[in-house]
Amino acid sequence: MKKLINDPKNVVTEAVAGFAVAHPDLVRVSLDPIYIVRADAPVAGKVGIVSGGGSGHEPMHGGLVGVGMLDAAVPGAVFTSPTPDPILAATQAVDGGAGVLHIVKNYTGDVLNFETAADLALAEGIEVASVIINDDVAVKDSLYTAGRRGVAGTVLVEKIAGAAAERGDDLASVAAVAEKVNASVRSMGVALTPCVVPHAGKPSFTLADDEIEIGIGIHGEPGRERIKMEPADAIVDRLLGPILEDLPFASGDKVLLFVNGMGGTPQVELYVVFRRAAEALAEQGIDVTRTLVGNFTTSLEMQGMSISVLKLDDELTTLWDAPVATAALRWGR
Amino acid sequence: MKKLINDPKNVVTEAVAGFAVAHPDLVRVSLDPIYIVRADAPVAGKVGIVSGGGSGHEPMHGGLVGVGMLDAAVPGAVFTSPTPDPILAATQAVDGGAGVLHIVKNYTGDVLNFETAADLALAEGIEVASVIINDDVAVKDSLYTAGRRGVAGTVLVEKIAGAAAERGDDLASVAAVAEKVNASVRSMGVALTPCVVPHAGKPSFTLADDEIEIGIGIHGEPGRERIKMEPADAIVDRLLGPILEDLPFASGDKVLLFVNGMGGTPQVELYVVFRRAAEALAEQGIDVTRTLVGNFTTSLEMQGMSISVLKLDDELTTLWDAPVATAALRWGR
Amino acid sequence: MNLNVTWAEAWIREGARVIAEHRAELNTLDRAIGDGDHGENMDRGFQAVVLKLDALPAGSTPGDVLKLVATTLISTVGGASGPLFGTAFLKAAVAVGTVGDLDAAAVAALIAAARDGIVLRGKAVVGDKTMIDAWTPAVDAAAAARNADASVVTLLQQAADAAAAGAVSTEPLVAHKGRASYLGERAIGHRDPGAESTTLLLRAAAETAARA
Amino acid sequence: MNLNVTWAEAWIREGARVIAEHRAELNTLDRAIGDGDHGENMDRGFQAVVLKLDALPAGSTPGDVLKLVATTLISTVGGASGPLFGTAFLKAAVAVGTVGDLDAAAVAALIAAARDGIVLRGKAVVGDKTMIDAWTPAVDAAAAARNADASVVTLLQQAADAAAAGAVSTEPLVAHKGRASYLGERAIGHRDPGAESTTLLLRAAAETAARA
Ligand SMILES: Nc1ncnc2c1ncn2[C@@H]1O[C@H](COP(=O)(O)OP(=O)(O)O)[C@@H](O)[C@H]1O
Ligand SMILES: Nc1ncnc2c1ncn2[C@@H]1O[C@H](COP(=O)(O)OP(=O)(O)O)[C@@H](O)[C@H]1O
Ligand SMILES: [Mg+2]
Ligand SMILES: [Mg+2]
Ligand SMILES: [Mg+2]
Ligand SMILES: [Mg+2]
Repeated sequence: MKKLINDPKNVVTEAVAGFAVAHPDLVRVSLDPIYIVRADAPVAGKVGIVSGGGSGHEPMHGGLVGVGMLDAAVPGAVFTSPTPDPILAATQAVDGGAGVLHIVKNYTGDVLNFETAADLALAEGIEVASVIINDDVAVKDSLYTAGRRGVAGTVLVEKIAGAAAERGDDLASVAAVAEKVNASVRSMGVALTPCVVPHAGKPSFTLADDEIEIGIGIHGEPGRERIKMEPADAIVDRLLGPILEDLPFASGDKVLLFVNGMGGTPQVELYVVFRRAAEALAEQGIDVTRTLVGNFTTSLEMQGMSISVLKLDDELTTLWDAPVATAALRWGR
Repeated sequence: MKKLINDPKNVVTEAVAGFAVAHPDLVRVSLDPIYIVRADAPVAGKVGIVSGGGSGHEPMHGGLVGVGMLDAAVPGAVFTSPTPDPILAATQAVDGGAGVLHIVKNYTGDVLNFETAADLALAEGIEVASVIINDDVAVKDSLYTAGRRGVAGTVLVEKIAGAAAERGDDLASVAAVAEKVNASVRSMGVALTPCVVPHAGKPSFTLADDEIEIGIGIHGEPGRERIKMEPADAIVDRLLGPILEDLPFASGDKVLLFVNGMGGTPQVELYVVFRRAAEALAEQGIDVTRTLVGNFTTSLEMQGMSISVLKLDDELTTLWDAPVATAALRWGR
Repeated sequence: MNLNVTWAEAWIREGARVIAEHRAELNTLDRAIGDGDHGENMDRGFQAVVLKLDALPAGSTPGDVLKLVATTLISTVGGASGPLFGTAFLKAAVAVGTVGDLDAAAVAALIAAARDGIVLRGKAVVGDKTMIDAWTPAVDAAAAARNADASVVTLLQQAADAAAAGAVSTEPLVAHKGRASYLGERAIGHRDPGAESTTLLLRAAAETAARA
Repeated sequence: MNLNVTWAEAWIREGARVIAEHRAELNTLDRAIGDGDHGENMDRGFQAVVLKLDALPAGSTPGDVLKLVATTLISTVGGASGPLFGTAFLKAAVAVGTVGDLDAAAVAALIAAARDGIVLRGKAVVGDKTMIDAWTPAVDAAAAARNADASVVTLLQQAADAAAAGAVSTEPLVAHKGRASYLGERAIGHRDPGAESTTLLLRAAAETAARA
């Protein structure tokens, strides 16, 4: 394992410190407890939005803090949900009096730690609503699992909820629109290579030179199925199948198509994937009216990608188009 | 080698086709000859700016096409400069009557092919100026080399020249500001792992598990020196030394600090690097007034990064801050 | 013989030591069916606990030690195991109250309360391939030992043995909770890391009790 | 014996065949001291040339073939070698003009013009570890053969032999042009890929001439 780090124990702190010097116009950070807030937090009268989770998925969530998106991001250790203390501190730091929304990916650790933080915040008089994101169709949602995971669809929830909060929606409305996005987005991913967690120093799993892992999670967890390598177009079709069936998406739907890189995949490949995904949707009469391509929800240096499809209506489209100014996603200002 | 591609011969075309569907608001593309132009090209009365080079460095240059930056990008095969035909076609497509600037990285192939294209454009009555970018201090500029290479500093040249063109500067002025940026920026990179060119199917060089390559180029060329792995802070200091000496930068200088990922390095690591680089500059009394962090000038999936330092004055700062709207770099609109 | 605050402190220090010793092993178990950080998480938490123990005020009770463990784990571990073990120690602290000496009944209640805390937060049942598969057999063994009027040392030994068997029993299972549940059938054949760390902690309790 | 358009076409087809055959080898040479694409670039160009040759109009001259090679290489190869070999064939075409039959003098002039074209664009001198290290000895050998009144076949064979020796001679050199120049001392011990492809092309010229 070779990594551009110093002591593995300090990776997250040093990265957040670096983030602060790199983006002083967008954010402020606290290093103990560790969190990132938008430069002008708290914004009086605006619903605050806090997300977080294990580190290693950058730019999610720190790179999504800024006007029109998150008010705060709380990074845990690599691939480990943060503890309640920094979540509480971040919640307090962004509370502008209109309450705070927690956007939580559906992992036992994230859910439990945010739950505790929300209880503590409530005890301090801050109104908190929580939305649990579970867009990953690779995991069956049933009584017999911890439920679907939250993956790249989280970025879309954060953008749209952020726009709703920015235009002044109240806490219940912001939570409702976040729920609506979560209910309308489906994702699935593939890994070509594993990733290496700094403190572990070895890959989270191994894949032969001709194998890929379908339905991969974003923490280096193995996926559901291991298959032989295929051409990109075939892989895209393999991921899109379960995604489209699940909602289900239908001919005539307007959608946002999001091809997310897992970190180590060259951009040319993401666009090769995007080309086929857009073509495949067109073949089914689904109308791609908004797009996003890039490394947003990553797994360190993992090679691979996920596809997310979000069903749009006028409200979601308007909120998607609204200005946003974060390190990783920016337009309109 | 596992890659999200179909036939290796079609990678660039399919990626450019995907880019077109992903960013219809920003660009238009031609697939034969292959080039990418901003959606509203040609802009009457504005100097057109064309760059290009081998593919595999994305988002450079296609992701930098748009208002306030490039008018066109011409992608060659992976790591191979494009031929004169598409460069000429792109030059014609963006000529708004005020002439066209070619921004060319200093590689024999790029220089020769752009040279031919410029001759052909001239023969068709288009005024062309060329600026050769050579910011890489890892290569000694002497009679005995092909001269310094153009690396990540190219992105800074393109942003600033693009802003000058956008505000209406004439061809000579735009070329002059591009030359000024090139004269004021120095870069150097490091690789932790090699990259794999699709048609080659194997790494361009091999590095042992504890070795890194200092002074790496952006085409998978070996660097100048191979050393044992070191902590990130030590590597940063090792790159900054030659960069700062070369211009030279001095205490009191205002600079833009740019940490560029080579493609496969996780963002946490880039910010760990940024932290130390900013600290090291501060120690020397150099004032980091603008920043850029991310994967801009990549070498496919290579792990590693480069550091660029650009000396700023008021003019360059104003042009840097001007609005830009491309797939990879966007603010102010 | 009863167990006092000296034991409680010794237990936790020994627990921290064995967690550190088995850090890589717990990571490896978690890498197979989770995300590879369970040893890291537990070790980070217990190292923090040890530092806090160094500053434990004189006159503290076993319950104070358990409360300190709880709050420290909650605020340093993160992940799923942080809130789960944290709540376990919190409920255990409430169960033992302020008494200075724990008899067999109190220790059995401590273990049961810990388990109940984990269930309260994580909603797992036996057979879900989680730490509960170690805790619940331990609770049952402690209750049985208590009914048989066993010594507190024997009670803890039998609880630890039951936890160890419970951890082994997770191997053939498909998981229904936690990250391992995403794997479906592919989780079969791997031991649950949280059940293993549970066993390490209960074994540390028994061994320090034997030495007390 | 003189060489006509049939030879010119045969030469280029054979050149395309050997370039394709040595594609991986040229990539490997380029991977050591460049960016690993030289075989790829040359093969892409010559495959395009072959397609164009299929549509060569009746009555074409050797010069027409060379011009077609030039424009096709320029518009399909890219990289450093595209403009360099393209210019080489362009200047060679100009040198042979519109004659239908090339004698030894014409072939010697062809090779010299090709080399001069490369120097015009790339400014390399012998010893810079480039394709010039193969071309210039070939030019000199051709001139010597011409002065010795050798047959055109012998002339081409001696040119090809000289190019081959020139390619080998690049091995101990540090490079002063092209990507290999970035490597400094580390380029020592590796053969220049462009010198090698030059040799392949001149060898194809000689062999097709012998069969003409
Ligand atoms: N719902 C649950 N109930 C009980 N234990 C659980 C539950 N979910 C997970 N666990 C336990 O947590 C352990 C994993 O902890 P850890 O690796 O530290 O956290 P994370 O899964 O967040 O990375 C599992 O081995 C399992 O024993
Ligand atoms: N200035 C130059 N003059 C002559 N030949 C050169 C020059 N620069 C490069 N070359 C030749 O070009 C070859 C490399 O070609 P190629 O790999 O196709 O292009 P690129 O270097 O752009 O990848 C080198 O092996 C060398 O022979
Ligand atoms: Mg974890
Ligand atoms: Mg090349
Ligand atoms: Mg884990
Ligand atoms: Mg090359």
